Amino acid sequence: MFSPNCFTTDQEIAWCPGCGNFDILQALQEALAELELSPHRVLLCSGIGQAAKIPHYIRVNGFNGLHGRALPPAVGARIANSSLKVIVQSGDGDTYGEGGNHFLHTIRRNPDIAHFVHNNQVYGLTKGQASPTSDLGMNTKVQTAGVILSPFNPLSLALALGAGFVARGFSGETEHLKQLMKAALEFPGYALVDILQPCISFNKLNTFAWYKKRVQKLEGHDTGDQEAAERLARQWGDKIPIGILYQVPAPTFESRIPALQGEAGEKPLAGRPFNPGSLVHLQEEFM
Amino acid sequence: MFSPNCFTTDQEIAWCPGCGNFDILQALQEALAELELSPHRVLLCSGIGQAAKIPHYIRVNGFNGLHGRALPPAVGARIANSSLKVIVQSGDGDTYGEGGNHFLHTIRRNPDIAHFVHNNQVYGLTKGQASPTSDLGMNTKVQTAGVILSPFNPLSLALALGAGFVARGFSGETEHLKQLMKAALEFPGYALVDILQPCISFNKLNTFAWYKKRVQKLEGHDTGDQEAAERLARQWGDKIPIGILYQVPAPTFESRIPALQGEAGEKPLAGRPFNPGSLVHLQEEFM
Amino acid sequence: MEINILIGGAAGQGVETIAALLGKVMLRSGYGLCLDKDYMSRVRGGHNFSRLRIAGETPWCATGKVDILVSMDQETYFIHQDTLQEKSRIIYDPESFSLPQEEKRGVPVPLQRLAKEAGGAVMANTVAVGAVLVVLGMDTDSAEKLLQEMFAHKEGMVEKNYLALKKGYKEASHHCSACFSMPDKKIDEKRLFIDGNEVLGMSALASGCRFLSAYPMTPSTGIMNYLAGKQECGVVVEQAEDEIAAINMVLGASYAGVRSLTCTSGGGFALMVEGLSLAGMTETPVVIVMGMRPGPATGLPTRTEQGDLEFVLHAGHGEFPRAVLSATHLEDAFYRLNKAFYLADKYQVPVIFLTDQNFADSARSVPPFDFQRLNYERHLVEEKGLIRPYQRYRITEDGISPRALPGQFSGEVVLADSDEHDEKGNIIEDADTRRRMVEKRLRKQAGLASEMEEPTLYGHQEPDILLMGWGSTYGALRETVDNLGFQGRKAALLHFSDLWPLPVKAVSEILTSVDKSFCVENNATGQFAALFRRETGLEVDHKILKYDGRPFMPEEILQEVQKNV
Amino acid sequence: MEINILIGGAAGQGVETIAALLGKVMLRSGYGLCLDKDYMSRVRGGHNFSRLRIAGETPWCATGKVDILVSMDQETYFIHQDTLQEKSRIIYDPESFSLPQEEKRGVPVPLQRLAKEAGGAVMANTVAVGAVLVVLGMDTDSAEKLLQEMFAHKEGMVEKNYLALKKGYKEASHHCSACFSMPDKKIDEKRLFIDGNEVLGMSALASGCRFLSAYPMTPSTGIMNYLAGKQECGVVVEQAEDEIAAINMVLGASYAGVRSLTCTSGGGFALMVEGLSLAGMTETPVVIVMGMRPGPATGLPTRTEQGDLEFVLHAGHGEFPRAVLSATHLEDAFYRLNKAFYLADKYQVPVIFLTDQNFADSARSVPPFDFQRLNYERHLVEEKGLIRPYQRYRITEDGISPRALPGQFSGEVVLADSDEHDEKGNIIEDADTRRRMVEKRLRKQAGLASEMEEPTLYGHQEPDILLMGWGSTYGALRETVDNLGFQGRKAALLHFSDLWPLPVKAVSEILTSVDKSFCVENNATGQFAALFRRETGLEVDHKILKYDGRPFMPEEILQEVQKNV
Ligand SMILES: Cc1ncc(C[n+]2csc(CCOP(=O)(O)OP(=O)(O)O)c2C)c(N)n1
Ligand SMILES: Cc1ncc(C[n+]2csc(CCOP(=O)(O)OP(=O)(O)O)c2C)c(N)n1
Ligand code: SF4
Ligand code: SF4
Ligand SMILES: [Mg+2]
Ligand SMILES: [Mg+2]
Repeated sequence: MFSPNCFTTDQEIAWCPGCGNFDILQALQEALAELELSPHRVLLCSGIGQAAKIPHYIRVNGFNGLHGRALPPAVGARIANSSLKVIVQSGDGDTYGEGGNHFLHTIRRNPDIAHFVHNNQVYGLTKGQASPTSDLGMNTKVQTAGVILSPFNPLSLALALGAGFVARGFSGETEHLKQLMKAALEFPGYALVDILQPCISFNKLNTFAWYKKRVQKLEGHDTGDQEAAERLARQWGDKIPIGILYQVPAPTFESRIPALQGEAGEKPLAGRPFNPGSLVHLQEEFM
Repeated sequence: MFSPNCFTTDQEIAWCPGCGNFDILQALQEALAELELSPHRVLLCSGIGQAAKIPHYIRVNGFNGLHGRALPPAVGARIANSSLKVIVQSGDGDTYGEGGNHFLHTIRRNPDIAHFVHNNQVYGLTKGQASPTSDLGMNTKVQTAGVILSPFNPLSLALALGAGFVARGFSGETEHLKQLMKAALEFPGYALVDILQPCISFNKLNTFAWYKKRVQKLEGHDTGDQEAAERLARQWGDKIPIGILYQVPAPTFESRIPALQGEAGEKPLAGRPFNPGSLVHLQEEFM
Repeated sequence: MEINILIGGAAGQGVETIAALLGKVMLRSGYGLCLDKDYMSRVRGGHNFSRLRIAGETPWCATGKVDILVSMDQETYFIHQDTLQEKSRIIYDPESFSLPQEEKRGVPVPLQRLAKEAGGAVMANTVAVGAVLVVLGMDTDSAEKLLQEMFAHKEGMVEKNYLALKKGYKEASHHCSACFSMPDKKIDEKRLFIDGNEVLGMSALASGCRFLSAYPMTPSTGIMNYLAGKQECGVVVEQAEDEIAAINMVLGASYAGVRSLTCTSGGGFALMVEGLSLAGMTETPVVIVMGMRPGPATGLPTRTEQGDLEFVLHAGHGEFPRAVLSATHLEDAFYRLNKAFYLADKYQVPVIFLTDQNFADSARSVPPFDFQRLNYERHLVEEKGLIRPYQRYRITEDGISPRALPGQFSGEVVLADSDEHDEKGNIIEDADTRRRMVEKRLRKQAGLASEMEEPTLYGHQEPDILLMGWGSTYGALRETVDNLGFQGRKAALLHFSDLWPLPVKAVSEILTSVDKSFCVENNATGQFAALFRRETGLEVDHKILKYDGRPFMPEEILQEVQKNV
Repeated sequence: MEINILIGGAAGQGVETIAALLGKVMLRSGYGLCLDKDYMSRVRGGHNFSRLRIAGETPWCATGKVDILVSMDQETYFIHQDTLQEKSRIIYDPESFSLPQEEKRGVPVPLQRLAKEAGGAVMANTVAVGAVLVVLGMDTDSAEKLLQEMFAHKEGMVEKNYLALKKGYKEASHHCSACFSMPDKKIDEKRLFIDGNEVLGMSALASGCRFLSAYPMTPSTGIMNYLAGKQECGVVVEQAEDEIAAINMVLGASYAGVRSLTCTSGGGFALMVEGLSLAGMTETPVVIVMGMRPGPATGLPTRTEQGDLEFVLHAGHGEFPRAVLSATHLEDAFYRLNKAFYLADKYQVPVIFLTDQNFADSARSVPPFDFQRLNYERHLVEEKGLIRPYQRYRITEDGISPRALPGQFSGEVVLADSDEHDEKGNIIEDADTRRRMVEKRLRKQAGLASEMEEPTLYGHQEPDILLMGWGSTYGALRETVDNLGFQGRKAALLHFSDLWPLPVKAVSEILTSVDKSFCVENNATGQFAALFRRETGLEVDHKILKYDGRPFMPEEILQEVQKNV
């Protein structure tokens, strides 16, 4: 009944042939199918960039908003309709650059959102400027003397902020990535999967081969050990761990919002009946 | 010759009597005097809030900009005139809330800026809403059911981002605070001092007494040990460490900008002579 | 016959508490009243004041003259002495400061000492209320009842406050008892004593708004406070990390199906501008309450101005339809904010609701609102109206596409897109689709225009003098027209609540037949006059502009009009 | 006599490389030329094209008809076949696709294979250039010299490219040699072949701009790229984390003393709006290049529109003076961006410089610029003019306060403040200072107005038909007026470069004397016409509006004019 085909669209895909984004799209379609999620019950929010075009290539509800602003609409949508399975997907520039502040504060909220970042360590759509995750020294048309800002480490940051689910994937390990996505989708609360994704057009440093040689699937790691997770998060270079670094649930944002609890809480906010006349009593305190 | 009086102004101070901001102001005036910095060689950038009024109360150059935007003008000013000693000072809401993205990326840049955050764990000027650092459960007019977002830990974050100087002070320990400020001012690169500051009007939870009972001056801590620093940064509760958690210099932003190096680099960008005629050769590549 | 009371002091001295207490006493005693606030951007110290105007009918706005000055510190006396009349009285604490010797109007009441005697210094405010009541020749019954209600849950506080009230009453009676006679009461029914922000909060709630995300900013924070206090009514209030998050959260919630609101002031609105454009492109309903204060930048954070009209009219990159409504007076604002939600939902556009500090912080006694008049139509596609496959941006004659919610229909997905898109919401690049989509969106502007309310002429129906205004100046302008009328002038007011698309019929017709027209605005450049000219080619004869951060007083406008006729 | 070449293909197929190579060959051969680009928001695939127009004198803009179509894929042929004339030729790779049988204009050149034979598939572009040259009857000397310069530092590449060029030349010569005759050369002196972004980058650098902070955004990224490549000239380019940081960094740098610039497009500008207001309040000079593209929201990221005029005119909360200039054609833009810096420094205001994708990405052959004409006065206080104690916001007759830099004078500090402030820069709350500061700032608007350049009438000096326009439509409008002239019509153009404060003298005088006036704009609502009416009360007879993301072609405007006269 549920197959990845349920999630395909008729859109021509505008990514470069060979781009890592294709694998991520496929992993997502498979993950959704395996979790038996109906397209109309899933919402995918994205920003602007190559990665952020993804809502056009997968048949689920989509809110393709502004550059850097993928997270806030997703949080709003969760409040409005907590029966939607909400995914946020965008690029590294979008998420950690323009959208850095939302990244920080969404983690603090802990809404039930699966967050998949296509981290190609470069601005793809705008043709190759450094992103916050670009390696030191990388040359671009703007960073002509090489990147001088120290790379942003999303995993360390998420851990420092107390995120409950922190993982890293690689687009070239599609099966493994699919499992990460499924775990993130099933995790109750904010779940970050930072996905290493080769950009064949602009990132000549961190290529498919570069990643392939370095990524190492985590094995035997205790996902409840925060300090171990922090150490793994810092690993970057010859060996780059992929897998779930940390996974410890905590009460979600939604579970702490008064209006979403109790009897009324069983119906999503968006679907509750309403009649202005029921609130006439509001006037009493002013009399 | 240099006394804290060199730094006083004729402005009436608009803070509430008893506010922790007074102590921070005093510590700063003393620190500047002891470092023998002339007022006209110092630039203080701030945002908007109670803390951010400080440029009006101290006689140095001041750029009192927008809420949340204290850091970027400071970075711009450092580029324009690297002979200025640049200080950034603002509230916790300003710095970690509205200004969160600049906090992240300024740390990545590592400009030579001393950053003093007046962390009263509340929005003072707008009358008592929760700030990013407010403790869980704190009740306010907006957070009527108590704060539900997990508190933002500026020290952990700065460490995760690779900041070279990370410290915590307490306004009630003025002498100690002054020493922290001096160390930050002398540190080559970005130096964060998060300063616990009682807000007597709106923060009834984290009062002077509350802080006083908990703060503990660091002793015998190795400021070169990042993991130890991270552990200390996470301490919050019965005991709250104050002092320098981490101090390891790295090349500054300014030292990596081509136009600021070499012979020309000896003169600040702002002071260099210029004549449009000298650039006629720019046209050649288009011929 | 009216009474004007000004209560002044440093921030933290309880100015607002006294004003609120007195206001409620007057309300319950059947008087009409209005209250405005003047305060600094600080929490303690400085100089703040509240003005209470009491009359038989509810007055429309504050005026400049003062009958009773409650002077909580010496500065208050010096700042406001010019507003005093011969018969005015000054209530002050002689143990805190003294009045100049030649000042004979003083009513010394040792507020602090009496409060302490009654049980605590905090009750100095209650002492002052007692003093005011006796000076006005009123009894303390209504005040006692109020104190009872307020402090019922606080052990022993009712009694202590009674005592403080009585002490103030008694002490002041030695100096001046019933020095004023109260106006005749003309009001029988129940009234609300409520300020602008509270009216907007209540209207939002009663309009079915279930989500507010905002970042605190004067003068709109009161709306957030109001709604946050009403979460048991099923509204979610989320303080955002910044205004960008606020508008984007709200758009996400609206897309997913709830009526949503954000509120801010100029600086915060500036940060929402990109999101506004996103609302325009994705055709997501949203209401933004924009409380103006003097700019540019941080400006005067706690004061008033109408300086952002042109900003909100043109804010956002690209071209898209929007509506701009404004808050004129409390009764109107209650229904008009509901209209904002209605327009947003029906036309799937952003609606900006302009207020300012003057409106937000001013309270008046008003009759109860008619909640049944409020609209709660969501204009969503119903099962039977659904054309499959569902197209979020179907091109229609009126430009309004069928709006379904994500998850609403099995088998159908809803795609909102910030790029130019086709009817399904998918990115396009071709010229033809682009053109058709621009036209589709802009066609909604005509629909919006048809919903705009023409201003009705207040005052003389064949006027020589025409005043024009918009937003919170309504009260001051209305009183000016009344005053001109008393002077035998044929004067009238056209006051605009709906600002965009600008309803120009009424004004275009009348403008040519009047002798002198005046556009009155709380800004320095005459923004409404400029808009009016852009839309009609017509120019007003005079602009009366005020831009010092303070609201207009009717007497100021009157003077300017008289200079020019 | 002119030649129009269209090179089309998927993104990544080298369309731009071919166009650039051919352009430079034409330039050096003494022809006048212009080039524009049409591309999609993607890196590979889709359909992009460049149009090269070659004539004796430098043409003003692209036109719709095509003489030589270089068709890098089949789609290109199908999309553009309607633009072909009877005598047109189509260069294509027969081993990649074939033309329809009835198509007789093909010039098959196996680009890929020949390139590989020459040493590598990347050189397919060079093969195509060779083919075009022979079709035009030109020799390869100039192209060879160019390849020599381009590849001198790459071992062996010069020779390989020579070979590729020759192969293309020879192969095409079998089908069509000198099928066209080139225009008469009329240009003797050296010219630059440069596009809008490059002109702006060069102008900024030559204006003494030493700091750019920006966040990448089409169509302005080219300016950042240009300046980033020139850091050895002593300019600092910092990619900001977001546009808010960009504008605020730039303000800090400007405050501290360097001429500073930021560049962006609508969505990024939206995020800078609060900073714009801060520049207004702190009176910090800043130039913002705002490259328009079709909105709202993300819109059509790589296409063109003039949809943000009203947005930039009114952006920012509160009221403050600003100037808005626009880029009309390359020569003008070089000096006008310098004027923007001059105005910003002299009046201590933000200056917005409007461009659009059409301007940014279009290149023409233009005479060298006169760098000596550029202004580099900083308008700072000198030691001898300094009044102590220094007051940053001293109230002056023209509203311009003395500007000193932090650190400039021993013993003096400089305080910039976003709150309303006194002359020293300290926060105030009183009405009087507020009023005086508002007036001080707004007085600068008069000074700015006196600096605005009236548009000069191009075409017939006593016209019946008046065209009005602004910004990048200059070329298309100028050609339209020429064409109307050829047809014996008395037509003229008033084209605005300086937009705000709007210089209305010239147009107000002439408008009443013409039969028909047209306002031509690349937007859907006629924003300039609205501004014009707001400022003058006058209305144009017709608006010619285009809003499909593409620039005007002269023939389109001509047609619309003819319909209405
Ligand atoms: C406010 C704003 N600023 C800038 C842009 C231009 N822009 C579009 S995508 C992008 C960067 C994309 O990089 P990333 O998020 O890493 O995505 P990728 O293309 O690499 O997948 C930028 C800067 C924009 N659309 N909006
Ligand atoms: C863009 C913008 N949003 C909101 C505000 C209103 N505002 C002024 S100060 C402030 C919060 C201050 O809190 P904090 O930074 O912690 O400083 P404190 O007053 O506690 O020292 C806010 C929300 C503003 N000035 N600008
Ligand atoms: S530019 Fe890079 S990220 Fe974008 S589609 Fe091409 S390969 Fe992928
Ligand atoms: S409100 Fe709080 S932070 Fe502000 S001045 Fe008063 S005590 Fe200090
Ligand atoms: Mg990327
Ligand atoms: Mg604070």
